Amino acid sequence: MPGLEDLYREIILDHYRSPRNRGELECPPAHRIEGFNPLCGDEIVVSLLVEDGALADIKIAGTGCSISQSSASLMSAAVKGKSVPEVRELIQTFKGMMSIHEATLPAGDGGKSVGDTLVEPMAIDINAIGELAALQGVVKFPVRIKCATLSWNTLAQGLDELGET
Amino acid sequence: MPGLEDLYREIILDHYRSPRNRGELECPPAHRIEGFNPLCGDEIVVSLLVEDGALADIKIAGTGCSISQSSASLMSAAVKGKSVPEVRELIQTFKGMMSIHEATLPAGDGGKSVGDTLVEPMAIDINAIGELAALQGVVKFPVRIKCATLSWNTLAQGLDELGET
Amino acid sequence: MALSESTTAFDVAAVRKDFPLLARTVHGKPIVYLDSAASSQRPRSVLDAMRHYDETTHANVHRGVYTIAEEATRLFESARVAVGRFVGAPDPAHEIVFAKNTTECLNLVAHTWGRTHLHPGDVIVLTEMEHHANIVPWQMLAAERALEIRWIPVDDDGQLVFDDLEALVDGARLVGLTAMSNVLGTINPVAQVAEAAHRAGAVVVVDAAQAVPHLPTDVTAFGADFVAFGAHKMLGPTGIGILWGRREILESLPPFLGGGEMILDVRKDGFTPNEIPWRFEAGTPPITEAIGLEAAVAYLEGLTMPAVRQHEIDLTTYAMGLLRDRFGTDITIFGPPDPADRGGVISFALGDVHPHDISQILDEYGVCVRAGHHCAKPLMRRLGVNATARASFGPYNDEADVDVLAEALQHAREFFS
Amino acid sequence: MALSESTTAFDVAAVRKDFPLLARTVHGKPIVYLDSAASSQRPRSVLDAMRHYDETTHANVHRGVYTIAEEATRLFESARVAVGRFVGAPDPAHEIVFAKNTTECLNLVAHTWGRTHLHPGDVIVLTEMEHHANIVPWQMLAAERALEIRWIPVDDDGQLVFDDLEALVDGARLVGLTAMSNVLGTINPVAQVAEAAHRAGAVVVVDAAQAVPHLPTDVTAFGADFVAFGAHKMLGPTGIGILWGRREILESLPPFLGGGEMILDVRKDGFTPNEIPWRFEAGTPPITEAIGLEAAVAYLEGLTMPAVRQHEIDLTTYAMGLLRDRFGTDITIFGPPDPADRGGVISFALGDVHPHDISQILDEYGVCVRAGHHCAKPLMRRLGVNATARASFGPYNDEADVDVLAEALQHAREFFS
Ligand SMILES: Cc1ncc(COP(=O)(O)O)c(C=O)c1O
Ligand SMILES: Cc1ncc(COP(=O)(O)O)c(C=O)c1O
Repeated sequence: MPGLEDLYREIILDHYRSPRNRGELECPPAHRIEGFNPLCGDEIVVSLLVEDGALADIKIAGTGCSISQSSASLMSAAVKGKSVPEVRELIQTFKGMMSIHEATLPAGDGGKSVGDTLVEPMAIDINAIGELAALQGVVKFPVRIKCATLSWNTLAQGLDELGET
Repeated sequence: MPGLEDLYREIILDHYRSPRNRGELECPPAHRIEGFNPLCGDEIVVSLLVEDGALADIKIAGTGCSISQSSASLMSAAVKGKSVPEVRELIQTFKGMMSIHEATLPAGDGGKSVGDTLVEPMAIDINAIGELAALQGVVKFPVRIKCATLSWNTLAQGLDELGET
Repeated sequence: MALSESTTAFDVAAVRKDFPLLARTVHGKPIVYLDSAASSQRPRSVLDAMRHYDETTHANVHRGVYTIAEEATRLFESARVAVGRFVGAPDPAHEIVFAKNTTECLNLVAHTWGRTHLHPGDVIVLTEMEHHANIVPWQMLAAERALEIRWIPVDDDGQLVFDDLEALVDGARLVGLTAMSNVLGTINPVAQVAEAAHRAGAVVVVDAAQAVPHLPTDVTAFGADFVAFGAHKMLGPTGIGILWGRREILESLPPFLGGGEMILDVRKDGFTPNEIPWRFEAGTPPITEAIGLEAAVAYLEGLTMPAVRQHEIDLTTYAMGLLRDRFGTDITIFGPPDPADRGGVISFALGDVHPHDISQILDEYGVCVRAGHHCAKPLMRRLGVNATARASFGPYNDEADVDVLAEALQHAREFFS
Repeated sequence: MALSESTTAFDVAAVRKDFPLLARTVHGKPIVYLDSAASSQRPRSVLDAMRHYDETTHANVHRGVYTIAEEATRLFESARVAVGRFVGAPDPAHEIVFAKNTTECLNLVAHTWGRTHLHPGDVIVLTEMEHHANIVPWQMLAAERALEIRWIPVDDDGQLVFDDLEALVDGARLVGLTAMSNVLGTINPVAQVAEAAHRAGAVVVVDAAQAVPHLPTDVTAFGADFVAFGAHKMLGPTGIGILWGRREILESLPPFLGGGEMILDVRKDGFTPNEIPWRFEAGTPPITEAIGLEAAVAYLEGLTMPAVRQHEIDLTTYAMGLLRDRFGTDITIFGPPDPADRGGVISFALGDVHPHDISQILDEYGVCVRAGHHCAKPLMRRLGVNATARASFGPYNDEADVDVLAEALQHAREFFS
């Protein structure tokens, strides 16, 4: 049975206590998008400023649990300044890491495979994600996956709305 | 446990095989009313001719099981020629005999009392009902009560529609 | 008449032992349960799975962080995937919606798809052999929206008449049909109808309440858009029905009932609906029932559906032969003459003994058959009867059951002659 | 802290033995189940009653002539009467409608009464503390019919504000309120609201999902027109909800869903609806679940509801005292300060630890509490939070459970400080 230390890594608690890129950007020129976690009532607000095909700035507002807040903070640090295709790729990678069941988990868990062999996270290049790797343990707590992916899904939706691919 | 002989008395089988007052009356002057038993799909058609406050004529059409057919036949013989108040009283008496649960039995049985002491039929004057007493045993077969009361309810509805009280 | 072992593709005697209810006696006689088309009995494994869940795991699903809530959620969602796979759903986690019974599933389609897409003058096509569950929701909508309902007729052999199919579906927005008749046993060529319907631009709603328990069923092979069925006829519990819907269509639909679970957010001025399939599941779902359903699916998979099907063909063949031998022209068996064209359902008339009376006499012999309109009154009118008596089979029925049925029928005929 | 026997009006230790799930361990610790407001556990007598039915009696109800079908029907209808009597229904055989959960019951009222009586511009009054189940059905109808929704506000003590009640209900057609808040525990003066609503000519819909399991409940004393609740929060099974409706009103309503059971006749050109209560019950109902519900009612009647209520007051008093002693200003307990004004539900905030994280840590100690919006987002916004942690009690909880909760909360606070 996974222990709490798998979930609450030190780096996660650090980003939770001292979140990076907090706040909102002025809209316009920035784009503002909200995300909800129906499970716990958390709301996240992501402000994006895309300039010349790159994510020139990003800010995070809203409230949430340690996992959703630290994931958002880690995300903001990871994507800020990157080109849109790079950001898209990182989103894919991150969601791959959280995957297996995420798609079926608006508020729960989708398959009988959690807890047996199929639960192994997708093979991902751990070096490519840096600090984000700290969130890997979340996948062992299926109910919390939505917390970790909330900000990422919100970001992806924001890029969609902007027509940025 | 009640036996089949409680249900299928000889007089019932006789009225089933040779139903009295079969057919329909011309409408108008007669009034025609249909009844359904949702349980078994039976449909009954009662034609009534009320003249000077009395049931001058009655005919029964439709199809159904031995219980519903014989009950309708027995009813037609019992009410024909009677004054409307007398008919009303007989309907009450008959429904009392079938009662306890009939009200809750459009398609089943309404109370926990079937099978215990409460199931005793209402005290009725057995002499007042003549041959109809043969239907008494039906109350031991709760699902069949609706069969027995179908024609009676239909008759009562017909009188209601005619405004005869 | 002796049991002929060779006619069964699996060990009926062993199957029977799995069903506790079959140990019951009625009027001192062993029960002969021939009403599985109304509701089936459940094997011990289903009852055990539900009991085990209730004793060790129960919590409300989808919202709890704690261990048993997570376990309950996982088991509940696992049932969704299991039953979806069982009927060949391409994307079971998203395409399977749980409701309370088959009827509610069909109402769900009428409320969500129907209210979105059907407008005054639009045409719906149904068959004359539909169960009320696939008629009344459409009649209610037709009354509200001034729709026209057309009917695919049934011929004297209990088969759908397709001579004018193209004309019937022409201009239709929706075609609803049963995959297998609960009265006649008729197995309908769903794929053929679906193809014609789709060519005409209609969506196709299949009532598979009888098909799923008795025939290998594949929603993709049906080529349908919605397929509804229920647990309690497929060896599972009461209280849960299953709707499969094509993912793209489900995605496009508004919610059905409102409440918890089906929302992402509620504000005083409105709400945001949840993703599929939860969008259609308002309130606490039938959780223990989903666990029982998964166990029922596992049990049927253990038997294998082709074997279940073969067993029912064999038993139907035996029963039709025996009843015809015994009662000759005195018995009318409704529906297709060839057992291969029908599921394990035999509706019949015996002389002029009313089905209700037949069933009453049969009960004295422990034999449970249904008498009535079987919630298919338009079909009854087509057959020219108010009611039929109906014997229907589950995987636990054997030839000895049929023998007792024939004996008891003999007595019924004598009693009323 | 030791158990104080004197605070319980009945023998909690004996009650605990009746609930198999309480024998479970989580992370090596005995489970401390404090989420009964989401779904309660079930005593062995409920599970036994369902199992016994499934093993000896199961058949579809209402249509069968044979013995077990008649027995099943009798048991099913008996459950209707039993649960109706339990909540003081004057005419339980006619006034109790079974649905799949509380949510569906409220939707049923919106679809049948609402669609018949509400027209553009009409006003509905709800409270700010409603569960989504008593909000979203009305929002859906409001969107369809251009209705106005007004809100009875909640004060800082978690009580409804009645200063402007007359004005709020003036001109309203319907008033919906919860008898007991699932978040704050607040017990609302339903009779007072119902009286004002009736004076204004509105019908009154009471969400009693939390009240029925925890308080002696009498629909007549409520003076309401509809009262909805569900089995799975009152020691009964999932899959069945209960709606009480005033007989005259039910008689006047059209059907809800369409299908078998709710009709008297179906023709190709339309259908004739059945009598109440069956008119509102389309398809095979939750039969095993109704049997479980009757057993749950019997169990609660055995404990007696006043004793259940007293036990919860005692436990809430103990818990509020202990948590305040232990955490001082660091803990915020939402809702009425006096335990006598509330049911056994304690929503709280602990420092700035997110409820989700609290629940996660508590799980390590076997403690099950809910974290989230509890399907009451408008109330969450009123409280100025996204989520709360919530501990809620059943008759099987004792002071030892509260002690473990306090210990575990201590650890959570330390972990995140
Ligand atoms: C006050 C209240 N109303 C309604 C509901 C909905 O009950 P269900 O989910 O069983 O439909 C609940 C429980 O979640 C509740 O607490
Ligand atoms: C063909 C068919 N459709 C629908 C139903 C309705 O199923 P349920 O009563 O479980 O909703 C039945 C069973 O009664 C059926 O046989």
